[in-house]
Amino acid sequence: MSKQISDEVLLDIHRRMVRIRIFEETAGKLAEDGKIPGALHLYVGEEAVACGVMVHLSNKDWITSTHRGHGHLIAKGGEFDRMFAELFGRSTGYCKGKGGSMHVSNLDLGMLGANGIVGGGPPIAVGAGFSNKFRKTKNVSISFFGDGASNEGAFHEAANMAALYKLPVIFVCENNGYGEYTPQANHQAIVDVADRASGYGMPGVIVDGMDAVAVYEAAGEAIERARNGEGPTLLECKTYRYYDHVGVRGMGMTYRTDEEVEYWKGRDPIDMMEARLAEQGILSKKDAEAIHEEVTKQVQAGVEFAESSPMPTPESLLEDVYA
Amino acid sequence: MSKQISDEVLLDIHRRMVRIRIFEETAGKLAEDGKIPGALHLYVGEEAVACGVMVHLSNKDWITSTHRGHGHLIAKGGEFDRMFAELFGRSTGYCKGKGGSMHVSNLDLGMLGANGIVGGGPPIAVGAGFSNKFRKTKNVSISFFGDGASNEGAFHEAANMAALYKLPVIFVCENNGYGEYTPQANHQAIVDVADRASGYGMPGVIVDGMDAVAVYEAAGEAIERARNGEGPTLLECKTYRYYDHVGVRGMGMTYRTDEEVEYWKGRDPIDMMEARLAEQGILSKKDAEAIHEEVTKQVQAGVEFAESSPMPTPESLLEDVYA
Amino acid sequence: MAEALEKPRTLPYVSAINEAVREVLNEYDNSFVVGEDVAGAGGVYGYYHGLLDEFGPERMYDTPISEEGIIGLGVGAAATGCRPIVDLMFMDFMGECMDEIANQLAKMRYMFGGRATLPVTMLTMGGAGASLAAQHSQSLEAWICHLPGLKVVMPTTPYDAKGLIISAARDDNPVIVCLNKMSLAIQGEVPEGSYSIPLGEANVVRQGSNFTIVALGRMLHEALKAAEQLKEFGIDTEVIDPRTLQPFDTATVVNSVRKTHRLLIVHEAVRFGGFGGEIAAQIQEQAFDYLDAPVGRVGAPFSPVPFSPALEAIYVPSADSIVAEARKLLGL
Amino acid sequence: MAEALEKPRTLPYVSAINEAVREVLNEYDNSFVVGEDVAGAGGVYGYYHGLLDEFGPERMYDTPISEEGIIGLGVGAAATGCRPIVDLMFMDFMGECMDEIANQLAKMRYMFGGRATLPVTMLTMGGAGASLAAQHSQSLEAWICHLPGLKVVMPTTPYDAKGLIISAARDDNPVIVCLNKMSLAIQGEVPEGSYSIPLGEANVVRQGSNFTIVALGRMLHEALKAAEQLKEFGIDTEVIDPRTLQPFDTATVVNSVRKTHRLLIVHEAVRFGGFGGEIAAQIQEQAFDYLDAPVGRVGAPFSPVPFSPALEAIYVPSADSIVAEARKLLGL
Ligand SMILES: Cc1ncc(C[n+]2csc(CCOP(=O)(O)OP(=O)(O)O)c2C)c(N)n1
Ligand SMILES: Cc1ncc(C[n+]2csc(CCOP(=O)(O)OP(=O)(O)O)c2C)c(N)n1
Ligand SMILES: [Mg+2]
Ligand SMILES: [Mg+2]
Repeated sequence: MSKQISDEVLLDIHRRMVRIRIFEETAGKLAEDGKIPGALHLYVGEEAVACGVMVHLSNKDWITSTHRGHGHLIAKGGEFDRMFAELFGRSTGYCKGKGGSMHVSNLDLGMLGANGIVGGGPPIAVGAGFSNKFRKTKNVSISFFGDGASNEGAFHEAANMAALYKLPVIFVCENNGYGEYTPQANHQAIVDVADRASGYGMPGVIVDGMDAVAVYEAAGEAIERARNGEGPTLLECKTYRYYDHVGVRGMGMTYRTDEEVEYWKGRDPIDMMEARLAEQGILSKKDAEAIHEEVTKQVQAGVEFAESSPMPTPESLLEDVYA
Repeated sequence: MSKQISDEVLLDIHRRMVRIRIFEETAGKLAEDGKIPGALHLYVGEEAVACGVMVHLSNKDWITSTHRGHGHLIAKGGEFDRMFAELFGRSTGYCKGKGGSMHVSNLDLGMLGANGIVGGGPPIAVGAGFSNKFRKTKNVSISFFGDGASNEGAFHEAANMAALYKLPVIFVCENNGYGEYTPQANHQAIVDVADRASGYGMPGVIVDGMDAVAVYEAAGEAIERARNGEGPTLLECKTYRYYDHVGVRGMGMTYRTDEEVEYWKGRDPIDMMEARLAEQGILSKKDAEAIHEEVTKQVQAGVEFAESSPMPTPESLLEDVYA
Repeated sequence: MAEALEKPRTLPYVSAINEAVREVLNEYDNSFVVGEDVAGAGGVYGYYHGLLDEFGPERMYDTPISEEGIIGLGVGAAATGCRPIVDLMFMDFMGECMDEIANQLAKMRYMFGGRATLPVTMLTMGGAGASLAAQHSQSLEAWICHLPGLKVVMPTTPYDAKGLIISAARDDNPVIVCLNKMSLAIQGEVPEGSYSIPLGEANVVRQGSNFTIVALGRMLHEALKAAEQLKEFGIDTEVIDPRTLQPFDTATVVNSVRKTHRLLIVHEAVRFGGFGGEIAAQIQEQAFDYLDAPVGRVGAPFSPVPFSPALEAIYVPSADSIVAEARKLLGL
Repeated sequence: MAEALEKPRTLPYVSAINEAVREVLNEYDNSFVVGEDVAGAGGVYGYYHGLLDEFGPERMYDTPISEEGIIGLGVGAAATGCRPIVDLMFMDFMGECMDEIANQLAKMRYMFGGRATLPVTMLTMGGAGASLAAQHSQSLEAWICHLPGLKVVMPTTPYDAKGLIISAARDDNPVIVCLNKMSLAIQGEVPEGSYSIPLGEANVVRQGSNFTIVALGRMLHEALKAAEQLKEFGIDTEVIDPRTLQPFDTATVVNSVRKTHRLLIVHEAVRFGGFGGEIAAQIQEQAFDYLDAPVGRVGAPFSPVPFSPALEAIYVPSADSIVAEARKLLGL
């Protein structure tokens, strides 16, 4: 399978994952230190999903994200400086400080925003897919959403419309087993969200969301189908978040066991990728460390940029309401 | 199959269907004559669905209905006089004239109302089912809804919750092939709405909605499962409405062919039931005619009651807003 | 506006809507219409009649009954380069898609720091009077006027319907067009071709010297009748149609009140919590010293819309109820 | 109320909510709580803490993220003999379930000619100040106050939170309880046991002679601070907490204005189209001859709620902005 994947792509996926991981770990610490206001939903543990998908896309392919959106933006090419600035509420942020963590976005990168509304993304992704088809581009749109979001009516309506119009949309379910503190078994009577696909007339595919290569391959097929006018796919990635629903606390949470956390950490997407890369002789342990260090520096530079950036001016409050 | 069904039940189903048919034909004429204000959505052609289901229920079993709700109320025991009075907007109507055709209801009969909102019913039926389970009754609730309604987010959320809590709810999809003027193929990429059931973790059953006995049997199983605590079922009944989406005009409609209408009329649920009853020696043609005549008289009496009933008083306008 | 107003003909409101949508589809290649039964059926009230034939299925789309999906499609398509017209059959159905309207459509530009543009035109229809009962007769403009990021217009005549829809579509912001089902047959002069009506400017429909009525939507016609009746009492009524509710043209109303010293606001929506409260609050604030009487409001009483024609007739404000309230205000 | 008010203790608002729900579950066997993360997690802000242990899974239900389903469940359960408490985590999410709120819950009784009773209590939380940005910080009470069939309360103190929730639950009508996220830690005296606060009666929290402030929700506390600051200017401020917005206790405000001749309304919601407009319109109508200045309004400016603390701090009304507006009104 993975034989056809070029070294370049594998390294690209790996670097994107590392970028997310270090950004998120750093953001978590900054939040614990009270430096980032509001709610922070960390993506740590789920990096393989964003990166395995995103490496297929250009800036003209659109994505919609969730409340847990930093990873999606980074994988789509987001820069640390402007992201941290946004998280810090500075005027240099991607949204001039008006959006914050739950609304980071960058339309130039094809990223239609994190979204504070669970289920907010799928209908918008359908709109972007509709737009792609209408404008006769070969571009796709991807809707990332959670297992919890799959119970929102908005997901249902979006999925049905995408299938009806055969839109170039991929619904990527990041099934991390929980919606906030509620385990999947307490929010739906099914185990595989992918089972919902046939009810819309689209294929449903399940993939190991900790294995970036598996995600890459499954996403590639779905995206190819979409680009060829064959319509949408529901791609379910089984994954896990290491930290709490919001904020950092990782172990010792009452709604899930430490054993469960440990199990998933044992299948860490970056570790698994690095093992593979080492095994295939593509990236040595040392080279990997160098990448981590390089990225760490970039993240630090991003934080410094944000911290030294000005707060938005009072006048900007009433700007950007209307075009 | 039908051998186990008693003559009584068959006759009961038949009579309910005739009651609906004659009520609806009469209401249609009255609407054409300008005697019934507002919008009238006729159920003619779909009688087997309401009656095959409803004959299983007591007044303590709840149903939610749709904009096309007269048939459901009649099958649940609604009286012509108070129904016509409601359609005429008279104070003697089931809703004192405040609801009209789109909101006819009778809680004493377990009928939680027609509903002007497509998809309005399923969440309410889930509430009634929840209530039955919570109060430890053996009663069920039934949500009737259309193929068009199956695309509303509300249906999705309701179905998921019913399955999750294993509620005694049956989702009866009256698939008449159209949502207003839009054929099913233009509103969803699937042929069988029942295909959606597995996505919630409940059984999906397809039945000939023109065959009251088939509906009776399938509904009976689903209701039995529900009463036994085995959870919800999605029961799709393939059926057809003879008249226009709203109002009467039947043939010569641009969005469907006369051949299609004729095909379904050739499978008329009442004709088929009467043929069966005659064949089985349960009801002769003549006896059937007598029933039609008797019901016609009852319908006429209902109309007279309504026409001679007073309009609501101006004071009543502000009554019933609050308890 | 620079456009020549050509060949006015007498047309019903419903045809003016139709012409407006046709003009928009001609003007913008990236414009299309999505909604329930808008294509094949031409709209349940017929205002898209003929457009499928004229523009083909690539511009006119029937949708599933999925209001959240429909508005969301508009949001996503607009943010990525289209200029969609989305149809919400009845304004009462905003309940199904209020998240997409309030949390996505209205806020996306601001949340993204001004880096998204959402030229969405949403057509929807409100109003009582057709015996359609509580869920198909509401006037819920108060909900959307409270939402920064949206514009809201309410056309009262065929001329306004065409011009305001074209203006809405040309605007780079989301604009919700609140149509009225009882106005569909109203006749009026409508120029051929394309023209626009500036958003945010009220229309002084009738000049008067000692009493002002601000009337929203269909109530304009009742207000004009009431103005005639009030002549009997020596009252010379100025009647203002705001045309746009958001942004609201307060200045025109203030100027009128400075002259007339009395104001009555009329809308079909439930009086309590309706948009009239905002107008009244603004005018008493900005023209306090000019007011010889409190600002009055006529609106629907505090109940859902009743089905029975006997009740609906007294529920919906009319020229008579406007006159009655005016007389109270004027002490006549 | 006949109930003895026993053993007041100092408790935070969040614990008062918790006690209220506990009392209701004890009082009504047919009552239960449904909502996202209300059971296992005890609510995302902890106000259901411990109730799952105390009452068990037959009374406390976690739901899927399905707001329309949740409210619909409440409607159906209430119409068939239960007395549900439904939790809508953030008021901003009314967009997801506005149909169930507006078209089903509020109207079912009326549409059915009075033959359904819907004793639903809906708890939801609004308000800005926590850097939660545009979709988690709104105050949207204006939407629901415009809907005949609903009652709406807005508790400002721990005492009120407990009493109003109990009253809401005892009422046979749907009552929406608008809680405030920035008030959760506010301390106040709360009696043990069960007590209620009559719906529809305002609370004159501070007596004053020459200026009246009506303050909604959390703004009460800012208004009380503003009243202290205004003393400097010789202003003796009366502060009224309406407690219930629907039905609104106009009489108490009118009586106050007859005495003070000046009124300022304060709410956190966007000023334009907010509930303050309704209050202003009513008071200028009913106390026109007593007003020495226009009725003033303080509310949020016309933008979505910004994320950045720097912007949010100036977005949300405060004692200072209240004083500034009061001075304008009073010409000081
Ligand atoms: C409409 C809506 N309902 C509820 C919430 C509160 N909420 C935020 S995240 C979340 C859980 C989402 O679960 P899932 O979709 O599985 O995503 P995950 O957090 O697991 O990535 C909830 C309930 C919300 N933001 N929006
Ligand atoms: C929320 C909502 N959207 C749209 C409508 C308008 N409408 C009324 S009936 C109908 C078609 C319903 O189709 P289906 O569910 O198949 O029921 P049928 O009429 O075929 O019985 C539509 C779109 C509505 N009443 N409510
Ligand atoms: Mg999840
Ligand atoms: Mg149908």
